[in-house]
Amino acid sequence: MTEMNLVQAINSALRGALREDENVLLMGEDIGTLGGVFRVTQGLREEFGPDRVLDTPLSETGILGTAIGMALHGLRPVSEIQFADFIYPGFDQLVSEAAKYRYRTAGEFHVPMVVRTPYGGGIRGGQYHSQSPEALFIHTPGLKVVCPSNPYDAKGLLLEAIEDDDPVIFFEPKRVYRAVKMDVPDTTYRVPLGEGKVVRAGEQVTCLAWGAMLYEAFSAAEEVAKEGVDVEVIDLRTLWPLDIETITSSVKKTGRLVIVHEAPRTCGFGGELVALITERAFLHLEAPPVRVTGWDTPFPLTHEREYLPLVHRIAPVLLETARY
Amino acid sequence: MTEMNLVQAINSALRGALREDENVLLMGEDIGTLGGVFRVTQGLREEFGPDRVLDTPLSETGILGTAIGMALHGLRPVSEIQFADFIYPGFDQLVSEAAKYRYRTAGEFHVPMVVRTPYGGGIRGGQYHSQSPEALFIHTPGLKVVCPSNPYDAKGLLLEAIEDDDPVIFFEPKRVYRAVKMDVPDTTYRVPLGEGKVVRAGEQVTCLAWGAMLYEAFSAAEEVAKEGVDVEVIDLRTLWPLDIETITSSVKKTGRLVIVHEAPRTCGFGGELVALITERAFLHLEAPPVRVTGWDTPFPLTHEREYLPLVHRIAPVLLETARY
Amino acid sequence: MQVIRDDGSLDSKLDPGLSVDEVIALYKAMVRTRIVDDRLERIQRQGRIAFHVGSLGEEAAIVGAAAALRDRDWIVPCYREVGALLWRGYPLQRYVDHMYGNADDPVHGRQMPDHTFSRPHRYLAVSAPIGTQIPHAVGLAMAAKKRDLDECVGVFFGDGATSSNDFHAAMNFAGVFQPPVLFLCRNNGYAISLPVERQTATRTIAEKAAAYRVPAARVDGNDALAVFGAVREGVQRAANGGGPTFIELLTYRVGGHSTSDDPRIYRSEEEVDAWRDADPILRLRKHIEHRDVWNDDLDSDWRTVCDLEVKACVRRAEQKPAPELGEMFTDVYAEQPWHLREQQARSLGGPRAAAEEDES
Amino acid sequence: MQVIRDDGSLDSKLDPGLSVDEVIALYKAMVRTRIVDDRLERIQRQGRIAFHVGSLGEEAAIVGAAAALRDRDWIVPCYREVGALLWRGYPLQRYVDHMYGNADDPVHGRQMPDHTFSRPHRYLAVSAPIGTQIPHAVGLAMAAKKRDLDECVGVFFGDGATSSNDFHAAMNFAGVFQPPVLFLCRNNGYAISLPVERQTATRTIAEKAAAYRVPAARVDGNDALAVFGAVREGVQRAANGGGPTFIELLTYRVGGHSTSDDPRIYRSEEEVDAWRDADPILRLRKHIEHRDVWNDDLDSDWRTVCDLEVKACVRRAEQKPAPELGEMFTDVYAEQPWHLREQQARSLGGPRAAAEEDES
Ligand SMILES: Cc1ncc(C[n+]2csc(CCOP(=O)(O)OP(=O)(O)O)c2C)c(N)n1
Ligand SMILES: Cc1ncc(C[n+]2csc(CCOP(=O)(O)OP(=O)(O)O)c2C)c(N)n1
Ligand SMILES: [Mg+2]
Ligand SMILES: [Mg+2]
Repeated sequence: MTEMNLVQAINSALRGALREDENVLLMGEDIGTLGGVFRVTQGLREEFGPDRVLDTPLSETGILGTAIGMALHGLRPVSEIQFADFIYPGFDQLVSEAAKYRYRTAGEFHVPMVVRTPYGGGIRGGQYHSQSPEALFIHTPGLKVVCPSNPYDAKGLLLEAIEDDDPVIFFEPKRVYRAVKMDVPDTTYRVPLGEGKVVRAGEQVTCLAWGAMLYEAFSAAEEVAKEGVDVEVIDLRTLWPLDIETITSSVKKTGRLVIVHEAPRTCGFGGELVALITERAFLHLEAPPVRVTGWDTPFPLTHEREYLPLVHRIAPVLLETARY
Repeated sequence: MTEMNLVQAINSALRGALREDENVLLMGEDIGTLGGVFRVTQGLREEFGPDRVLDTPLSETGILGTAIGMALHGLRPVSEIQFADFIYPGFDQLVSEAAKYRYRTAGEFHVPMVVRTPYGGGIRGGQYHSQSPEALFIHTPGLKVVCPSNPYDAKGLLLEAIEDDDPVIFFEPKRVYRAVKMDVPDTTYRVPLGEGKVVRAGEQVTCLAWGAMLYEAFSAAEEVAKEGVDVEVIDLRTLWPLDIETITSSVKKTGRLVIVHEAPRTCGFGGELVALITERAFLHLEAPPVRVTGWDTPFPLTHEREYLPLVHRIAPVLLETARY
Repeated sequence: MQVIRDDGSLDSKLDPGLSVDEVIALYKAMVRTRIVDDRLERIQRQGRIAFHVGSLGEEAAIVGAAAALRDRDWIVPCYREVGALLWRGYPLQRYVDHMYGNADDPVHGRQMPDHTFSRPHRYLAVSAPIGTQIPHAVGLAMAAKKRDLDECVGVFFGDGATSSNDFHAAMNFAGVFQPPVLFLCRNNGYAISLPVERQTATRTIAEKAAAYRVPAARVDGNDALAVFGAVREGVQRAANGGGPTFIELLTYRVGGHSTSDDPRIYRSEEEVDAWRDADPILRLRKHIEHRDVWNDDLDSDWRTVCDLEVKACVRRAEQKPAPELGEMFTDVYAEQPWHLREQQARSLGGPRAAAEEDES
Repeated sequence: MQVIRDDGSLDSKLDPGLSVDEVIALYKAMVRTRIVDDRLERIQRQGRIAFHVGSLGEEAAIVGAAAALRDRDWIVPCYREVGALLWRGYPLQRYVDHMYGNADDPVHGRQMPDHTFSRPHRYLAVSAPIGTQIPHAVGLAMAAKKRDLDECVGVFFGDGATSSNDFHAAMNFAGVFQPPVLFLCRNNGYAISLPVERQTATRTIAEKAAAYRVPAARVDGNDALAVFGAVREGVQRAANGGGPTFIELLTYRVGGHSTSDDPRIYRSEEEVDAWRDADPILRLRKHIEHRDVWNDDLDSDWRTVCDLEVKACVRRAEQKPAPELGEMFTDVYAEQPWHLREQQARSLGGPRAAAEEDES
């Protein structure tokens, strides 16, 4: 066990994967000599050499396109996209190629790759260093989407994602990178994909969140507990394929659902969650499922704490929903 | 008035816009000499010359990126992306640039451009000539998304989109291109953006659809009418910003909602519509809002009629919902 | 660069030194490709298959290049290179089944016709988006290099694809990482309707390679032996650790872009006729006749063999049923997740089955 | 290409023929840019602004190029070119207000620092994604050409940006459509930590232009007059209907990539020192001193003026309040749609206002 923040835990996962499987390799902009702009890959080029930790030219198309080729050969490339906001130049390779390769070859070829990318706001990054584009990938059949909230899960989920035989988009909450510390095993343990986690049991409202907003949801739950409202908070951890069981049974119990995410509201993952749960637990619902989300604007700078669905926006919604 | 199919109506809109506003210009792959692979731009290069109807190199990045530059100069470029499936190489220019230019310059610059693109299945196009990616654009603040179902609306909406001062993604249901004919005025009339249309009034279930699936929804409504179920069918026409009034008041009346779309189910626009309506009309809902959609797989070929939410899949859901 | 002279003799300086058997095998494969193509085009016109994208006039560029690659080398196709796959021994029946999207289609009817692939033949999967395969080839070659394998990768693409994002990224990565990859650009004069002169301002495509410091050659793509020689040289460079090579194969798309196209709208008959005269199959035939190892009888025998073969495949393909509906829902992921299980169940059961009947 | 010799005299064959006043104006603008830069970096280090991306060492490439463009020409910036905007007379106060994202920030605090724009100054908007502005410049120039206006467009980008999709598309479109555009590539040796030698395999960046048949020049980017001359020549070509020009401005990023960067991790002090000696401001100063129109007194006076100016701007900027919260919700579209009206109302009212207080 070592106390680690999120950056260290991810670094530890990458180091473990590089040690245990010679097919694993890392690639991305500035990840080698510099160790990544967030230092997530610090020390790895030194330990594993430039053939396993590749500093690439400035091209997300190149990074993701060549990673697919490597994965088709049987390597397990882990690419870093410097900010999720910069994944779009390589979007075509992900949705047209990585996502569809298995299906279009009836399993004869597949693409075991991981795309790590820091996402989300709260670091004064403005429009292009704050986005949360998870919904675009959840909408793309063939991709898995993971978003850990804490160091322990991050390490275990990343190791699992690297072992996974399908392409996984791994969103890292950059706001949490250095903000949270916890004991993390030094082994290469796994956290399975597709399992959410009840981080706070409660009876009256189910609150779903992931990544950086998990903390806000949790704090809001604690806050409203003072007013006697008992909220169950679930950390989705894997966004897709979703842990539908855990969520549905929670809502069947509470009858009330609040979803928190940073991404713009419209056509965000929150809408899908509302629809899924409404389909499955309609007769259990005692209040309309509601979403506390980023607004439908580009991500702003000065007012980023007004844009984000922080405690002060979540708590009142939990109350309203509980008292509906 | 001339009887026109969808291709002819769109051609007529483009011709009208080119005639009336010298700032309008068309660009895209094969749209000039060939007149487009679906012949939508047939005859326009001959009439307006190669400076206003540009055959471009094979680059969606180039088409959309230079179109943005032209729009910033005050032109009104109308780009064609040959199939919606091929918009991804230019996705970055749309979401990072076109969508955000007004916001990031506080209105000092804006991007009056239209991106026309045929979408959807039903023409045996398989994975890469059948997609319906509207949700990706609806999720992007700053873009407007339009999808007409018939020649009259297509012409009027396209003319309005070209006049609009914001970037508009204009999805054309290629399955309908030559399948539907109707009388269309020869004038450059407009159909306003943001207004849905009740195409069949009904009391028991509200059914939302757009583009090619409108016909399926309509036929399914007719079919279940025989069994005494009275469905109100609304053609959204503009997907975003949505005509929330028309929809909400319909659902408040019927208490039941069915949404039909071709795109994969998960994180499609259907989820958003369920969430929006559940938020606004919860206490009016007498059945869970449901979605009849494309499956969460890449778009297949042989079984495309099983993939699409056609009448035979919609009708039973309308019945179930009505009888819930 | 041209190897076969007009009289069928070879430019001895450039002769790649193929044996008689090898040249005949190459010739026969080109003819077979052409005959398969013809047949598929014909049955498409009869509405028996949905679509076909052929290689009429480009057989030397495709089969000649495939022949110069070694068995252990990978082929990364665009979509016109089924001739290369057949060269490697892919069963014709399998290809025709794919064209029909029937129960024996290796991709279970999920893809449009002409979207082939085969791991045993080291042939990656065709996909429609232009250019996306080019970085895959570079990645594949980087993997081979990292694993210290004596493999190289030949990737096909058209002149139009040189305008794609992926071409640029792939070429640049190849220049920087020096993997054993061959960029095989079929410059066939058109990207659907756009002539290459309006695709890019350069006089040749080959000169683009210098922008990435990738060595380049430009050869007569209708001269199978010139293609063979240039590609073989690239393979040798790659195998010797010399990194990537770019080869422009100058040829011409004699047919339409695909069966959906009508090329008369954008080009003249005269232009096409000139290229018909430069037919790569005629050219190679002249050479083997010049070598005195081929004649009219052998030729018509071989054509008959090919024709019967493809007709038999078509006949069988037409008798096979459609793939199972359930196959629509597998292979999205390694294991089927809950939501696809549910969707599959919903699709197969319930009132739909009945309703379906009336529908079609 | 170099114009200013080591002793400050000019290579008469290459002398762009600027008057004394013009050269002094250029020099002063470069010094002012540097001083503004310095100050912003300092206040960033004190945590008073969030971020800054500077142009230390690249002033000749930026201001020299801007000076060679005509007022009616457009500038399409990357993110290091505020010197070009200031050259055009953009108010320094406005820039500093933007750096603070305060109520007078022209973009209402919506963007990170150094994301400037100005329609009156014909200066497009900085955005962070690398390369995206390059096709905008080509489109802008195509529009000018279509409208038959005597305008051209100069677009700035870095060496790293040449690997982007957008560079490739833009260059190719420029080759094909021949609009009046100048590609101004600041090759400053690095893309964050990646040295240009690993960005691409070519020896120069300029040679990439040949892949699109765009004429290219390569100049000493630390020689303001060489930059001026090359850009002016490009402007003339464009104005005469000669189409695009590519200019590689060879310079060096003496500072970190931005205030978030620590360049000591990936490069040596010696390397940086060598480039400090090649300082573009010192070089131009040598020339004006050689012309006998400048001296230490004038220099320190000007520096004092600039310093006082920027300090005053900072002082004022710090006193201004934050932008209105409501400005978060406007300018997404020309007219605010219903959903943003609702969201704005929800954001401004209710229990949040109170809760907010405790929060920060
Ligand atoms: C990204 C993308 N844009 C557009 C298309 C439509 N399209 C299909 S083939 C083609 C032309 C390709 O030309 P080229 O690369 O020269 O190959 P060729 O067909 O001549 O062999 C186009 C534009 C596509 N498939 N993908
Ligand atoms: C598409 C994209 N990918 C990655 C980044 C992160 N990033 C910001 S600046 C930069 C380096 C740019 O280098 P260069 O083009 O040489 O410009 P310079 O900073 O040297 O002026 C990178 C990788 C980005 N902004 N956009
Ligand atoms: Mg071609
Ligand atoms: Mg640089």
